[in-house]
Amino acid sequence: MIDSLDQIFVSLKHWLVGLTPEAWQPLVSILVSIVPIMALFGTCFAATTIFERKILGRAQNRLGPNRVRAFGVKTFGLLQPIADGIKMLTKEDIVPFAADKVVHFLAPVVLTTPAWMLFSVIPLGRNMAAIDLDAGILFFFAVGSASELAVFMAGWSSKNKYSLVGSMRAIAQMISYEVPLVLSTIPVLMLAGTLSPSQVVEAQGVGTGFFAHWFVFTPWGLSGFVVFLIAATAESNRSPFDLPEAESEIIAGFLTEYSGFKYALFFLGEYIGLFAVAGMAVTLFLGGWQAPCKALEFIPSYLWFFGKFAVLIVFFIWVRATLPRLRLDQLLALAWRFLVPLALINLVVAALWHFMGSWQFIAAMPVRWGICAMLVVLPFVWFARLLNGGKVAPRKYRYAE
Amino acid sequence: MAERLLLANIVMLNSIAFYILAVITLAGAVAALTLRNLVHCALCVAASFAGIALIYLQLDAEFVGFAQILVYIGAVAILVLFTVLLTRGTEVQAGVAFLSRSWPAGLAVTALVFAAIAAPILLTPELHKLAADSASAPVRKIGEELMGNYVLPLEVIGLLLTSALLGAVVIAMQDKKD
Amino acid sequence: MLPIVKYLWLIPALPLLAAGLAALLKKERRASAATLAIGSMSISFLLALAAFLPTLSHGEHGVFRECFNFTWFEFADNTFQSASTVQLGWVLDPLTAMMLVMVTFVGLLIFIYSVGYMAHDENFTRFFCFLALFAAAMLGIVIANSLLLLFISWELVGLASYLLIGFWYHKPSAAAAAKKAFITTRVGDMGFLLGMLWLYSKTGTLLFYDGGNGCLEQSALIKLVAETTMCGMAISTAISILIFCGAAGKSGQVPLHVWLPDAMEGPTPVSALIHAATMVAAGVFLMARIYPLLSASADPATISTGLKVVAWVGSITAVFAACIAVAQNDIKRILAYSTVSQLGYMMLGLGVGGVAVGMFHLITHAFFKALLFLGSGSVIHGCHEEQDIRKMGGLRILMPITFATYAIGMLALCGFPLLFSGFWSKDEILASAHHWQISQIPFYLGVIGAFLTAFYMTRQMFYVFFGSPTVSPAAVADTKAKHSHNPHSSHSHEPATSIHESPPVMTMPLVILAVFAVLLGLIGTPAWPWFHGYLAGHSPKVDLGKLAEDAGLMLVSAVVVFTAMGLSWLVYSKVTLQKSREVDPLEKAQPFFWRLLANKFYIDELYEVTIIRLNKAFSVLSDWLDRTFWTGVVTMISHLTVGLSWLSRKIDEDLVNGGFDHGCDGLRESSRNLSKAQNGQTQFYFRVLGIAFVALVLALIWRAK
Amino acid sequence: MLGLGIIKGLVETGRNFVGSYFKPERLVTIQYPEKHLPPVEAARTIPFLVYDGKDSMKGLRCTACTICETECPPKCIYIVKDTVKKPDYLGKMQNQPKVFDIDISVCMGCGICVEVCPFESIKMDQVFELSGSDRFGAMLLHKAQLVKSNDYFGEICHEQATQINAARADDVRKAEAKAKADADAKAKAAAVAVSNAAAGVAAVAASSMTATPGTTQPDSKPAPKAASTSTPLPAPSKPTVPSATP
Amino acid sequence: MTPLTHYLIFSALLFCIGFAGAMMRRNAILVLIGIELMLNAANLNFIAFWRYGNTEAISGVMFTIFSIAIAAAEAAVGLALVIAIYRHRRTMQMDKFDTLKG
Repeated sequence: MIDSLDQIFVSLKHWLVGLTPEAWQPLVSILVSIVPIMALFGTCFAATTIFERKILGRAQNRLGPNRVRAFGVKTFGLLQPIADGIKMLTKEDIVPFAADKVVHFLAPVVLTTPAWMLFSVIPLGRNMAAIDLDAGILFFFAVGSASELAVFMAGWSSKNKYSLVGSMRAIAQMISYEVPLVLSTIPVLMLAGTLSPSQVVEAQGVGTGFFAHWFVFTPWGLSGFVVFLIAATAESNRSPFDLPEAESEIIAGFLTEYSGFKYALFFLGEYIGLFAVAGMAVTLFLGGWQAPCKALEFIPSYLWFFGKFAVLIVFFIWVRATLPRLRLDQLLALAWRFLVPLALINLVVAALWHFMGSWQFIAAMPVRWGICAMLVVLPFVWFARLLNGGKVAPRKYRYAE
Repeated sequence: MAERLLLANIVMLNSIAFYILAVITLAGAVAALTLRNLVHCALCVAASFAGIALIYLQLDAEFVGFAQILVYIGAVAILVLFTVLLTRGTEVQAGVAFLSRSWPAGLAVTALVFAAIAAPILLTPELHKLAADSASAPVRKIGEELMGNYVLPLEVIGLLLTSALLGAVVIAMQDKKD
Repeated sequence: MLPIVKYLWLIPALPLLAAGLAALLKKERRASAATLAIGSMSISFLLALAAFLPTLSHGEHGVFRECFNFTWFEFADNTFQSASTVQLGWVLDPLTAMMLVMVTFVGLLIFIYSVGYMAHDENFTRFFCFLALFAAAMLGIVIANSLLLLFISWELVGLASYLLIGFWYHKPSAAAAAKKAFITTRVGDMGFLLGMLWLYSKTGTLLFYDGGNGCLEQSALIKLVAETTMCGMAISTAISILIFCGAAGKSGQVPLHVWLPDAMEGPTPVSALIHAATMVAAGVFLMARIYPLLSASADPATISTGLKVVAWVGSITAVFAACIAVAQNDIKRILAYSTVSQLGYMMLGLGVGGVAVGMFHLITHAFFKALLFLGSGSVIHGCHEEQDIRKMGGLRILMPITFATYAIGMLALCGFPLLFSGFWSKDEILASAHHWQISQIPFYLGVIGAFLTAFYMTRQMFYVFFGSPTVSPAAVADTKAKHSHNPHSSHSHEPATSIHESPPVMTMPLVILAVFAVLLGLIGTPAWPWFHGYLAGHSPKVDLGKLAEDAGLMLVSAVVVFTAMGLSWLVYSKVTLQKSREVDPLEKAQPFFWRLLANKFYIDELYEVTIIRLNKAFSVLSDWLDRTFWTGVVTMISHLTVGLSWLSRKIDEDLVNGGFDHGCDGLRESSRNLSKAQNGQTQFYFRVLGIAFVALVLALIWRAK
Repeated sequence: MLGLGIIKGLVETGRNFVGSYFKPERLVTIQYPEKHLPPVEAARTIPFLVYDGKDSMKGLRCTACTICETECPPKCIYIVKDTVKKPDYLGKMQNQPKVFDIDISVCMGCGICVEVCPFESIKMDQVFELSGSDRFGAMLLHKAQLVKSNDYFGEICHEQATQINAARADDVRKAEAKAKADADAKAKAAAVAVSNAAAGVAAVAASSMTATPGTTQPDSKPAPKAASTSTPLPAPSKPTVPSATP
Repeated sequence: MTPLTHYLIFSALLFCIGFAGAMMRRNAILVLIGIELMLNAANLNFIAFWRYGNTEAISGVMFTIFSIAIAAAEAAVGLALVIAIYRHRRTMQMDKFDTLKG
């Protein structure tokens, strides 16, 4: 019973594919995977836009959008995405006179398409990856890097200095943060011994008894997770790393000359990218669709996945509500002088952890934990101190206080 | 019967995909080397690289395909774009020939070279063979080979990349005297 | 083997490390340098104590002795079967342990004292670097189980001494003194080196103790004693006399004593550490270390010539230096001659009474002489670098702690009966000399020396501490208060106006040293000669009767001391109360002798007219030879060479070059033609590449056909 | 240590998030179309023209002097003088605008027109819901749309209005006193010659003086009447130029 | 379905396009792009031969992987050189770079 509930979508797909003539089954199978994913995450996108605004508002003691009515019925603003969508789609599409029209048109497409493709390798539940690629994680990062090109196209084709500066910032940021992003996943791949996302998830279900064996519950996993989250935030150009779109400095960066539907596409692409990265974080560190312990396995796997996913998204929103934007030099210093060294050290820690796993003596477990935790925490503290540098004196207030 | 049909279907789709991709790739390459605006050239070459990556996938070489995307689109194309911007290559100078003076000679040599490559290919009957039905180069196997047979080349490549990185930085760094 | 023996090398290594680190420090990091030096010295002191404890128990063979040896390097020399290696090592025995404790303890106190004394010096950091280097080298001497290691450390000690004497190298006198010390000791070290080489060539080892194979052990000694050299001397004796040259140089024995008084140009802690307590005693220690060699003789009943030489040189030095000390006016110079004299005593004791007698005086002397030097440093510091005792006076009121401790040191040096350590050690030397079979003259010389010692020390006390200060104590207290507010402003040259007691960091070591100067005598009284037992490896018993045996001699020495002090009091107590202190009363009485003494028996001048003049004459001769004879030879050879070169050039230019030039022209022409292909156009190269490729393909196809 | 500040910040925003559901007083948002913030006296949006009394055209203080038109930085004011004059509150005949337009899509709300107006006739408004569906016409306000009564000004800027009214009342009183003194002097002079006729003129003049500050004393009945009646009358005497308001 | 010859011809075409670009364009960046295309054509040959040969032996794939890595290094150094040259000569024209002519 539990199993069938767990596998209900898989069975549904098989049933649907079975209905079609055999010659067409490969195509249908692909379609049947793609359409639900697009529908689901499209909805997620819509929901996130409104909930993000709601949460941001509440976190700043405001109300957030609450006025959209449907046929005279109050909806507490829940229909805001629809209203926004209608507004976006009906707006005039303005292309600057000097713009490189073709590239200007292609940029949002090039941004959005790879973003959607990212979902194809993320296992959304037991047996629920659209394609179970052998090198899925490589695919994820390879396709993810294509967005840089799109950002460049958008910024350059607009023929606007703010756009160009924004896109250059974005590319510098993405390239810089791709390094810690990939480096932080390598310990996971090392210890799981695979590049396939579904096998990574399975590796985290091994020995699930009382306590979850997710990678985040190990010293190196926690460190990797933190680095991954920070780098992911930067990769998706979200606050506090939203320099490429810094409204107060460069208007809206590479989005400056976009309006209407193309703007919406960019918006969509960014959110979809965020979802994909969050899904990857869940897969790599938070055990994917695995339940934390045996007793909770009656809840279907996809619910677990989306639960963790939602928590991460809320966390991203929460961070956005909290932190102010970084300066460009701080941004790059954080990547190269903090995250990259930490990620590199983390590699060593993971290797140590692996080899200490074969220790047999009595206190092996605490010793293993202690050494690894120390090796994670000490560099963290040290690099943090180096990063702060102490060059800036504490701010003094002349009148306040 | 149905199975054979299915297989034929997939194979046919596969081979159609190849021709489409080949056309895209060649078009991208030609465009990259004929357009005047360097940014367009770089974007076209990126498209061409993407086409080659897809052909790798079509040839069941997953890992290489993804590596191609990661390296060529994620790194080389961006690098080219940056270089174009840093060298003000976007400013298309009117009146300056974009082909070198001796381009007819180049064209002739190219034709000769193509003939020299294509003729042996077409004249060798052994090459007119078809592929096995399926093939795969699993990541684990590639990894084992990299850490086994090819460990020395891997180390050398690592050194090469490191020195290339440092060298590139040193070469491109602004001279202090200026 | 005890772990402490294995890690004995840490004791010198720590100060060496500290010296290295301090050398890397910036000038401003004064606190770090002092911390490094003092910290390393404290740890060394603790380690020395740890090494000292096991030596208190005796081994089966009497003396506790463990050594750790290792091969430094090997060389393929087949002359000696066993001599193809050079071994180094360290040894832990009572001698080492006792010296370790003494050196580290006195050194530590002096380091602490230096913090105060050198507080205003610009090169504070460098000073501590040198001090630590010196301590490391000295400790190296002490632990060495190899004459070679000892020699290396010995030379390092000499280097450190040179650096420290010349610490204020901007003073020409200091630079000259440093040079003098270095060169003079080098003369002695030449003998040391020769002796060492001779020893090595004879025994094939330089290890002292090596489980029966060492050069101080029975097998080697028998071999050395058996052979004789010129004048019928045993080789062991000849070697030990050569080594004694080195010891005499380091320990300032006549006639190589001249550098030691001049070495007082260095900072006072240096004088106390190096030129009173440790380095100069290293000569005595060396003699004690090679005592088996020194005393070895074919017939065990007779006393070896080496011992006789040591005893005679020691006794002569004792009196000689004491005489000079009487007529000196520089506070540190008096102490320096006193040191020379006391070192003579040690040598005398070693020669007539054995290791324990000499070493006991060495230990007690180290403490009270360090005390005296530090006290004098305190006086000098308080009087603003004034060193002339005639310009001082009445300091007992102004510097009470310094006065008290100085008095203790002075009484110990004089050998004031019963209470002070100097009495016991000196008395023992005199007793041994009295019982010496060869001659009674060293004994009488020793008694005269004791008399003179008491005399000049009392004189010094009167000059420095008694009498009236030039200003009233109240006024001094007033300026003292001012001074404490502003320590840097008081660089005036009026010593009496701002004389002050030294800071606690300086007086504290004085007090500690004073305590030891009093108490240390108790470990070596005739009634309970623990010290001798410790060195010899047996437990002594308390026997008050022994005291009575030597009572007569003690009485004699006590009478001598009291007489000398009384005489001195008679002469100087009145004088110091007068204002006209410029002319010494003794000088008035005996101007000729006084001048002789004040000019140190004209030894320096003697050297000037003999050795140095000889040296100069040789230099002139060499110069003349160089300019005339050798130059002629060289000129002739060069003319020959020029002629040959001319010939060679002719052949080269006319014969070889002609053909070569022609070949080169042809080559250049062809290269110029070929280089036209390299036109710098990359794309041209591409084209050539393409054509070459096509050609290659065609060739392949053609071959395949 | 890096990260503690971030966690503190997260806790703060988290508390805001939860707290805003339980303590409505935390919320700073006003549900705008339904509720408004209480007006602030110093607020300003666009200018309007002040008139006294009931009739907006007759009580208009503006004398079409065009100082504001010249001074306006974005040049959004357009004035055409009327050929017909009308009396001001002191009864003196003044010009009046025939056309007075302000293009509020150009106006930047600087308030310079208010500063330079010698007649206290142009003031800054506080209305801000100015949107219109017409891109061009709706934003060009004509004289009829611009006029607002002095009572309205008193409502939005009570303090300032009271001061101005007091000053103007003072002016009136001074003018009355002057007129009276003049009248007395004339009466004395005329007492020798004609005494009867002068008394009548002085009475009329006095009644016209008291009429003008009618807005501040709405209970004074004769004000509008006197104003209306006094219009055709010539100025009885030279009653000093209305003392220049600061 | 698709014979190996097609891949080879395709790769030859790609190689020749790259070669022609490298030979005929004046801009140094485009010369580099042409070289990259030639490298890619060679890589494609490796993969094609692997796929049409013994797929168990994956040396073709390995060679391609190494080749891609080398191409990345080459691009980095080449473009850095281009930037350095541009900084000194203020031009990207290949035929102006003839300082080393014989």
